[in-house]
Amino acid sequence: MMQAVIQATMDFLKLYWAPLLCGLVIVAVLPLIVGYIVLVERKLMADMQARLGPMRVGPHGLLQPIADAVKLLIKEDIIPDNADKLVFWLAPVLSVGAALLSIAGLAIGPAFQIAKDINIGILFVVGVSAMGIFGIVLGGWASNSHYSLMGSLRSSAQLVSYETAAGMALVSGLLLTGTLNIKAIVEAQYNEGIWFVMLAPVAFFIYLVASIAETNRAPFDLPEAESELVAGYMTEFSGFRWSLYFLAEYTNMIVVSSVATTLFLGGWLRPFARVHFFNFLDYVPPLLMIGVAGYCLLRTPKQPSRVQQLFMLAVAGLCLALALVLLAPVALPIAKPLYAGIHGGFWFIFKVSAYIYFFMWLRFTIPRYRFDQLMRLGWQFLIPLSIVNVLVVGVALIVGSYFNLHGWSMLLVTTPAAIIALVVALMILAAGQQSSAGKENAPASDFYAG
Amino acid sequence: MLDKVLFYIFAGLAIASGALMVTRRNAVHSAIFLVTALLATAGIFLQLRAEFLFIVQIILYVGGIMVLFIFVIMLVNLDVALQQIQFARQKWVALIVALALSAQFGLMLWSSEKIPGQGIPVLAAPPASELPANSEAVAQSLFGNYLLAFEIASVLLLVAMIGAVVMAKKEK
Amino acid sequence: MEAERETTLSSEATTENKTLLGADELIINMGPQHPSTHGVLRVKLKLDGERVIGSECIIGYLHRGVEKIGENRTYQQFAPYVDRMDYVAAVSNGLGYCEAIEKLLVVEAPPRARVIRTILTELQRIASHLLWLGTHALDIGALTPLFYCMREREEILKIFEKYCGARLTTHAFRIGGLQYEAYDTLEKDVERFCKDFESRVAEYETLLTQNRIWIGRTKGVGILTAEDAIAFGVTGPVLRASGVKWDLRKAAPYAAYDQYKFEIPVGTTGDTYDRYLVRMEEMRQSRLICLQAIENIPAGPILAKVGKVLKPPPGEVYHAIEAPKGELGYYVVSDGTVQPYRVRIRPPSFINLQAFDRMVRGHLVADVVAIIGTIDIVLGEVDR
Amino acid sequence: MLPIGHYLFLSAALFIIGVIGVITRRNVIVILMSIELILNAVNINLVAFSRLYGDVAGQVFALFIIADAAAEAAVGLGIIIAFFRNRETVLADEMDLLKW
Repeated sequence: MMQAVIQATMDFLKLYWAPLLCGLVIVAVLPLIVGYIVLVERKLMADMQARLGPMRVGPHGLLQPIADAVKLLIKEDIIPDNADKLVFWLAPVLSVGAALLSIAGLAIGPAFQIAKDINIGILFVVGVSAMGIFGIVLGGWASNSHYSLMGSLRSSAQLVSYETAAGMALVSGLLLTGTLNIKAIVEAQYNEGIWFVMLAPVAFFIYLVASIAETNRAPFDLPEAESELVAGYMTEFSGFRWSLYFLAEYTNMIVVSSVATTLFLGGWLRPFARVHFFNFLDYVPPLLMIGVAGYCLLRTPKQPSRVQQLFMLAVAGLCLALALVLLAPVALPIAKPLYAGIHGGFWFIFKVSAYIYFFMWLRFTIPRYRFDQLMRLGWQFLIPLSIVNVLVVGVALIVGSYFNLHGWSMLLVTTPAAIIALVVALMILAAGQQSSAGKENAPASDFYAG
Repeated sequence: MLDKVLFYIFAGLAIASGALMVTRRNAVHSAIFLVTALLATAGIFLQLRAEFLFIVQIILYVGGIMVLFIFVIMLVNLDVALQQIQFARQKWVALIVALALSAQFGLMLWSSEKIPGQGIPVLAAPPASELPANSEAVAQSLFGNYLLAFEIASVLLLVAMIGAVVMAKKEK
Repeated sequence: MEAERETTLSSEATTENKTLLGADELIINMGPQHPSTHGVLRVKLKLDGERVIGSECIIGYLHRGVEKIGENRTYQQFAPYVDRMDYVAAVSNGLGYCEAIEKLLVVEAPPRARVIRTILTELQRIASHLLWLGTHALDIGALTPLFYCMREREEILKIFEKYCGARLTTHAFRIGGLQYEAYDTLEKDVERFCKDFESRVAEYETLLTQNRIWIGRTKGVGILTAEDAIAFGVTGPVLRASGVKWDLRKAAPYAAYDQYKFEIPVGTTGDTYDRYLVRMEEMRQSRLICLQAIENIPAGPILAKVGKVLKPPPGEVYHAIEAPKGELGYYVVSDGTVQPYRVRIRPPSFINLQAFDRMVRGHLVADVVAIIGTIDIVLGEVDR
Repeated sequence: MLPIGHYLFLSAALFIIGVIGVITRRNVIVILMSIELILNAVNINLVAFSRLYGDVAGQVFALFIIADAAAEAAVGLGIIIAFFRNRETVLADEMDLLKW
């Protein structure tokens, strides 16, 4: 019996050592990545708000995430007396577990995917990441506090409603490929020579809005709305548990951006991947890196202390090394086979960053929705629009295949479809305004029941 | 071998959490254990190479229905509910029903393995490599042979949706 | 009446069967430690789901007995204390107090002092409104205006600092005029600020005024009709947003306001959006007043002839000014000694807070913070 | 895959656990959850046989059962909420009036 178990384990390891290793690396590195995303967010926020942001820990606050992590780790772990201990313990773990697990399905470049070529690809990512909702709901309930409970009620209602819209948007995107396999989706975009965001712009828009709501980001950050519910479901959490929630939130951001990138923005493909005329775009990544390195070098003499100067030099060196790595597949014929992997990774991360940047930009710019407005937007605007969009995209595809259209010529049928969807959207909006004008002071009462 | 280990892990998990679900006093704990049982079942589906069903189970059952359950449990406050007696005085009925059911199932399983050609067919399942891509196959079957059933199911869901809205609506 | 409501609320708070749905309510305590109660306000909200069906403000967490302190200090000694009431508009507090005592003493500040007082008070109004705008927008979820507002407020505080050395609790005025002569470049500083400020207000307006979410969050929220507003004794921008054109700067001019031309913005519906618009316009008008005032600051003494020891004749006086938040009144009774017999202060925030319950009923939790923000309370003033 | 008996045993066990739950619990929500467990047990059977025969029909029917479970949960929970609003209880044996 013992031997059989050992045998099974060995078999398992022999088959799956590579994904396991990748998984370990992701679990180990992701907190760091998230930490730096938070730093970038704070820096961006500072930039937009006419201030400097973190500057004290390391040059330009570059070591701030590490300091924050240490602080969170050594903080006292408080569990409220009347909390449900088991659930309180379980909830953040669930949240983070679901978020990390869903990363397994993502493909960062054609070469790097943990769970390779799963048949249900994108559904796996979406479905597993949706399980994170349990962490939020149970965490809020277990804290035994009214603020937490309201936060988790809000969040479950919000997630359930916006998941529908996001799912429908994904369906209209998937109609274009006819497969769930992530690799096949990107390859379809390569073969068509066009990103699906052009063919299904309305679906992309719906997914954009719904993904912001799903990750509880402003302007849909009601479950943790600071000014209303203190911190929503996280109110009673502190120290490491709290940071787990934080980790989950930012990981979810990465996940939704990756899904959008894969399905709508051409995944790891360079812009105009099949057009030789645009081959010069291959030099953009190394040049970008060299530019960053140059900027760092330029700023080095202005750093106040020697340590900081060295640090800046190190960053510049790192960027230069990256530039070399990115340059190699383009310049050296020997390294040509590495092109897809390296440049694919670059473009994928670039697009994901752009998507996340948009999230952050929104957060600093616009106020927060009220809960009834959020529900109305979800149920009365996004969901009908997404259903209509699925229909029109389907019809457009049938018409397109009837005329045997491919690639850019598909725009001939999908653009009218998008316009129809937009007109419907405007009609829905107009109708909504008419109906809400009469009851401006009486916001929908039963939004929890949704 | 891996198959077997996975099955035993998932099956054990499913039965254990099922039992815990039925015995916990606290309804939220029950719901959590039901979620575990459902996830374990999803694992069984995966072990049976039903990938599509696996993810549907997770999205719909775990991510949809169970969230609804927990939501409702939170709405109908637990503090009150916990003070009430959670178990009906039907232990004996339950025992008898359970025994009868297990006897029946046991007999069936036992007899079917005894007598070849009757009950459960002693077939060898096709190897996993020969199966068609799962979601495509399910889709073809769903929108081919079972299109009418699919439509009826959608009507059922619509009816349920309307019913739920009417039911949960506040009387003004 | 108050006590009765208190008991009904608290007795309900202890009953069982609290649910979110159904007939039963949820009692939720907002504050005193809550990110958006602007200090230490505690609001007991009775909720049905997310809808507010009752509310009760519990105050006193910042009570320092300012009025009682006034009875134990000389007239001059008490002057710095009033700065600590509405600590984001200290200059206005000081102006009200100084003018009240001047009325009691029957002296008048010299013209130069009055003009400089006007300039500083109007700057203070802008600063106070800026802080209100920033925190109000933050409560509604717009993070960025706060920092822009702080940037402008900083310019004003710098002017204060140059003038009297203090930034927040300035103690800028003295009974009978000013202690300090205006520094050399005061006019220039104010002019520069006013020039920049024009475009800055426009910047905030682009961020908020036409923003759909902002409109959705503020329009129709916390409506206070003109009748209600008058009945509650509400003053300041809150009253004016309800459509009542009442501003003490026009109605009972003090300092040097009678010399300047300015408009009094009024709202129509009395909702949060109107209050926002009114305050934005008030900032513009204040800027205009400052510009007019620096054009012609009369020369002359800055302090009227008052003795070192103030002994007002026995009697009483009520003097009110239009502070940024509303009518700030001082009722001072003198018994002829060096200390006031009684100082009673009518703080605008305290009175305006009375309308809170009327404004939140029927709204959602998210609107509560918007309404707290829109009343523009400072707890130092409410509790005194 | 393992011999079909394994799956049938698992399915039967879950089914019986579900039945015990339905009979012994008083909380209607938990009863509903037990029913979900029973439906789930049935699904295991269907999928196992579908694998055995190499035919996806079983999986399709499992899908229908999941859809049915969703409908049942929605309506059931709607009834529970409506009931709770009126009677302040979720216990099955206190639901003893035909009309309220």
